[in-house]
Amino acid sequence: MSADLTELYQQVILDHNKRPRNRGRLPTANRVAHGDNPTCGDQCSVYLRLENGKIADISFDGSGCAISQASSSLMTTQLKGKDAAEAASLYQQFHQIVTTGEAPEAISDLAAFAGVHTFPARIKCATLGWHAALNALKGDPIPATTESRLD
Amino acid sequence: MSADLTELYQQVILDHNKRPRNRGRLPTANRVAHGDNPTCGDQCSVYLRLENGKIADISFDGSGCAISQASSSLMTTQLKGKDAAEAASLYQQFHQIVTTGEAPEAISDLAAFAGVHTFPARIKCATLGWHAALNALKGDPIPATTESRLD
Amino acid sequence: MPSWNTVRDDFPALHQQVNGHPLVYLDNGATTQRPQVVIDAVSRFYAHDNANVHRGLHALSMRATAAYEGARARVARFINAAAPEEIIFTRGTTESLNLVAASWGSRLQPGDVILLTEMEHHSNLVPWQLVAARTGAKLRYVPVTGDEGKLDLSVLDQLLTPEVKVFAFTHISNTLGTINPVAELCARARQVGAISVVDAAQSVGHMPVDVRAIGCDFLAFSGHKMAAGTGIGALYGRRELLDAMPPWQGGGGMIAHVGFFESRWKPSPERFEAGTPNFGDAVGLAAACDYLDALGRAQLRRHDGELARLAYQKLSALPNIRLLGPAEEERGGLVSFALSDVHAHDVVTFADEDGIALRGGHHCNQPLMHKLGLTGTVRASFYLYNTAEEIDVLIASIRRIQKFFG
Amino acid sequence: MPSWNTVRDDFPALHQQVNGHPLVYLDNGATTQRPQVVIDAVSRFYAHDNANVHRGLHALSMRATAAYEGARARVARFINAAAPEEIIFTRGTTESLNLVAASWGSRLQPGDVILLTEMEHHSNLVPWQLVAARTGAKLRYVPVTGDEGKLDLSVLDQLLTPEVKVFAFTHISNTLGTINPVAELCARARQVGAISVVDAAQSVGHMPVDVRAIGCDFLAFSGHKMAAGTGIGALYGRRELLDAMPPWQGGGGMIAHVGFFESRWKPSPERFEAGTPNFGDAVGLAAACDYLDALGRAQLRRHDGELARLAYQKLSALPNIRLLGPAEEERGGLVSFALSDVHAHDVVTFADEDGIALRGGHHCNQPLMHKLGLTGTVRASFYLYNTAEEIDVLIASIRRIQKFFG
Ligand SMILES: Cc1ncc(COP(=O)(O)O)c(C=O)c1O
Ligand SMILES: Cc1ncc(COP(=O)(O)O)c(C=O)c1O
Repeated sequence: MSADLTELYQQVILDHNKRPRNRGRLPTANRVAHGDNPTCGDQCSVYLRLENGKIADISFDGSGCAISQASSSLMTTQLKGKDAAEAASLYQQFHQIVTTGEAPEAISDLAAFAGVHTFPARIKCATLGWHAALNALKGDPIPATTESRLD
Repeated sequence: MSADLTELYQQVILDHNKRPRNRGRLPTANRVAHGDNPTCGDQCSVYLRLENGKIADISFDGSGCAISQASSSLMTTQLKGKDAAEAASLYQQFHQIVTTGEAPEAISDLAAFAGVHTFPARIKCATLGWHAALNALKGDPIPATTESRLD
Repeated sequence: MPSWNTVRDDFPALHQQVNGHPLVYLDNGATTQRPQVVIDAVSRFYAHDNANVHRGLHALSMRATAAYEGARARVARFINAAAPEEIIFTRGTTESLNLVAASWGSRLQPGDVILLTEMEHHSNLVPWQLVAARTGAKLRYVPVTGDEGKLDLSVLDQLLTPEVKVFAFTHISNTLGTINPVAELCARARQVGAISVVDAAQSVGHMPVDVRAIGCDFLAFSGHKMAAGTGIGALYGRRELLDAMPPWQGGGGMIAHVGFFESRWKPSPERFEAGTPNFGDAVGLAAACDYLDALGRAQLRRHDGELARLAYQKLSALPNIRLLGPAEEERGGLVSFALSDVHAHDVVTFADEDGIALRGGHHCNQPLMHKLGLTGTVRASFYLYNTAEEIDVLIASIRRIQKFFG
Repeated sequence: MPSWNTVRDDFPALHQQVNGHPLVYLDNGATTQRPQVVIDAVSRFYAHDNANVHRGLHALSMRATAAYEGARARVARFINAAAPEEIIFTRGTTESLNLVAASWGSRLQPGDVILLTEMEHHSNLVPWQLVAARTGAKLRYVPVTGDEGKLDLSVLDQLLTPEVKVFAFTHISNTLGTINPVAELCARARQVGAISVVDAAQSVGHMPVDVRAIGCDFLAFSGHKMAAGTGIGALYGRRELLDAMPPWQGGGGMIAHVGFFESRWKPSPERFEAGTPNFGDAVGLAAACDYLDALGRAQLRRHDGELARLAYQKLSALPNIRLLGPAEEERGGLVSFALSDVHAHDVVTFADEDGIALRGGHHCNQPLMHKLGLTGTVRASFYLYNTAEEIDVLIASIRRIQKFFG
């Protein structure tokens, strides 16, 4: 297996893909958003409970490749407790990681997605769940789509 | 001037182009048809007086290149006195001349158009007046067009 | 003159390494590769005969017109149309189908029914949705039986009622590999007075296709799926239908007369070819027809079919795999499958590491996927240059993928 | 890197004899020739990177997608669009204009007015007639002053009333050579709340064109009139207008979701690119942009303009000739004329004997011809590879023709 591919499918990613965290419909959710990737048919729904402007609880559901499943799963673990501004800033960092391969210092497990940047067609997979989460935070009822041509 | 071109613009043709016979609107006409060549905008109207199934008189009008003008002019001189069947048969011969360059024996001035066959794009010019005349004979009010893809 | 023994030499794109492995191109359902003779035919045309067609009387324009109209006659012959005038050049299958839906479809009325099948490609589905929304006609679907991917013809009688004005269906499903009984379907359409529209994107370059034997009213296909370039394709239509249809696009070349406030149209095919046509790639399409006929389309059909059967059989032996499409002998040159533990995209990315080009996703068959409870499949689709050895490379790669994710 | 000194060497089609004479290609208004670098760019793409775009995750498909989207970005830069998303690839100017007329135009209503000019090409006229017939909108025309071929802007105030919803006009007239004040016309359209549509078929490959400086809402052009292949062109549209427009053609690649009975669309540009696009020729179009920019479009404009002035001046000295278009300095790279004793077709056939490629006829401007009392003209249209010597060859040929028919 090539170095690039090993870098793409890191152990963290394979682990989150096999045993996704916070998967399923959150019964107490007060916000929800759906995302889809029309190119491949992948779908992701993100459910949140917002309390005092912070994400008190979060889950995701849907279907997609290992990258999108693992990314959504890992995302839920990172977003719990954050407010909208923190979530947006975390997404900025994540977006930088998947598009450039450069991880800011002291960043968590998200750095596992650095390998995505050598597979540009997979960036949309990695960001699908994040788009849905940010839309859910905005209370935006429109389906998120990674077909915005901007990731 | 090349042999092909001299052959195309024979003296007969130049003469008919310069001094067209039977040109203008025939006041006594009881049949008329218009033809156009959409590709170049050329137009031809043919006026006939049919008497007892024969062309008692004929004229043409319109605008077009030397080939189409001369062809219409010469045609009027050939069709006078003919009935529909004779006209159709004459057109068959003319069509053969302009498409193959082979003139049946004992054919009149029409053979002057043999040079057209080396200029396939000009076949439509040579047949424009004929189409109008045949349509006028049919009493067909629809404009003749040489854009039928069949000449 | 191409020969089956040296056929791979004809295709320059096949001779490259991808990720350190020889390219195994199994994405022919999306687009085929072009042989050098086709690439050269277009280059040579541009280097020698290039000029605009139809409206020109100078030497180059006459040569270009002869080449373009010659290509039309060649394509007509390729599918046994009655006359070159029955061939309208388009960008491809999608534009061909949009043309029929928009132009012929403009006569549809509320109460009329458009009958499609559940296995249609989005390109033979969305244009009809658009015309249905405009005219008030309704859509109806012939069901697909399930994973084995046959049309359920037992209910055709109920569906093909006199309200049906159009019956549009694919010849070969690009996802299932099913070959539909198109001649029978056209005959059934005729019985109720409906026109038949055949999406031949996956068949024309892969097998003998004879529009008069099929008895269809319209048939659509793409050059790029039959060894020619992109940007060219054709709509076959029966002459009397075409001549009775209103124009779709307006512009230069399709008019008999233009006034400021009214215009008249030329007959078919010009009526439907507004603007400068893609004569460069039409020349390439004619070269592709020559190339495929020299190999022989019956042999081509045999070749693709055998590879598909071989692939189906070897894939069936793998664990945790779900195969779509007919299990028996007769199938188009492709196989489509889903692994239960690995998503289609991960399969495609891993296979690419082994130099294998596959396609993963819904293959523009979203509603069918949804019906089958899938979001996508992996598809391996074959063409004349693929080999049995390449299927072994594919199987070995899938085994490694299953192991990695297992 | 092309250079003006050796520019003719770049175009293989120029180096041939026609009827025993060196080809003098003066039919660039119909289509230009392609430089070898453009021909090669397409051939090389097919030989190395060919695969279907967008939906693929394998190496070739990713390369093809990068090439296609790179071409879009290159074309956007060529006309200074704000973003690549504002470029929709089409077959050419005609399809671009049909797209605007059909999609944006679907919102027109009885009482609305479409304002055109009397010098429009059929491709910027018939699509509006078709949409007017469908929607009940009315057509209105800005008059042309006469043989000198200017728009009569003195009546624009009367014509450009609040009922006008669309003002569509050509940048450079393909028959008159007139260069219209497009920025001013766009500003005037904006004042009454009309959208502006610029037919840039004759300008984009011949001079610097900046859509933001012009201030247009839509702009249409063809690759084959700017040194690229046939089958490719573009529609520029302002993003917010495009995203508010309904789709025109339906099919693969333009959908966000497809169900059996309803679908949702992607945003622009995908919404308007149903089916496999002509990615091969898009790559060629990008190469043509590179080629033209390396020469410099301001120099190109100067070159074509100087040839046109020279030709106009020398033709004016001939007897029995009627010249169309503006007499002063500023004109596009073409001249159009009628000899009083020789029909345009006879001129073209005779000139062809001297190896000269001209065009004779109505140039898809029938209503204008009719207004001017002409059935056709002869047109000599220039491009970057034409020379002053070629104009002398043309003049000598016309003299011989006049003598023969005199
Ligand atoms: C001014 C103008 N508009 C539109 C067109 C149509 O362009 P195309 O035939 O490439 O669609 C042309 C070319 O013939 C033209 O000169
Ligand atoms: C069955 C079928 N129909 C239609 C199409 C659309 O063809 P194109 O994209 O060339 O217009 C395809 C190819 O994707 C197909 O496989």
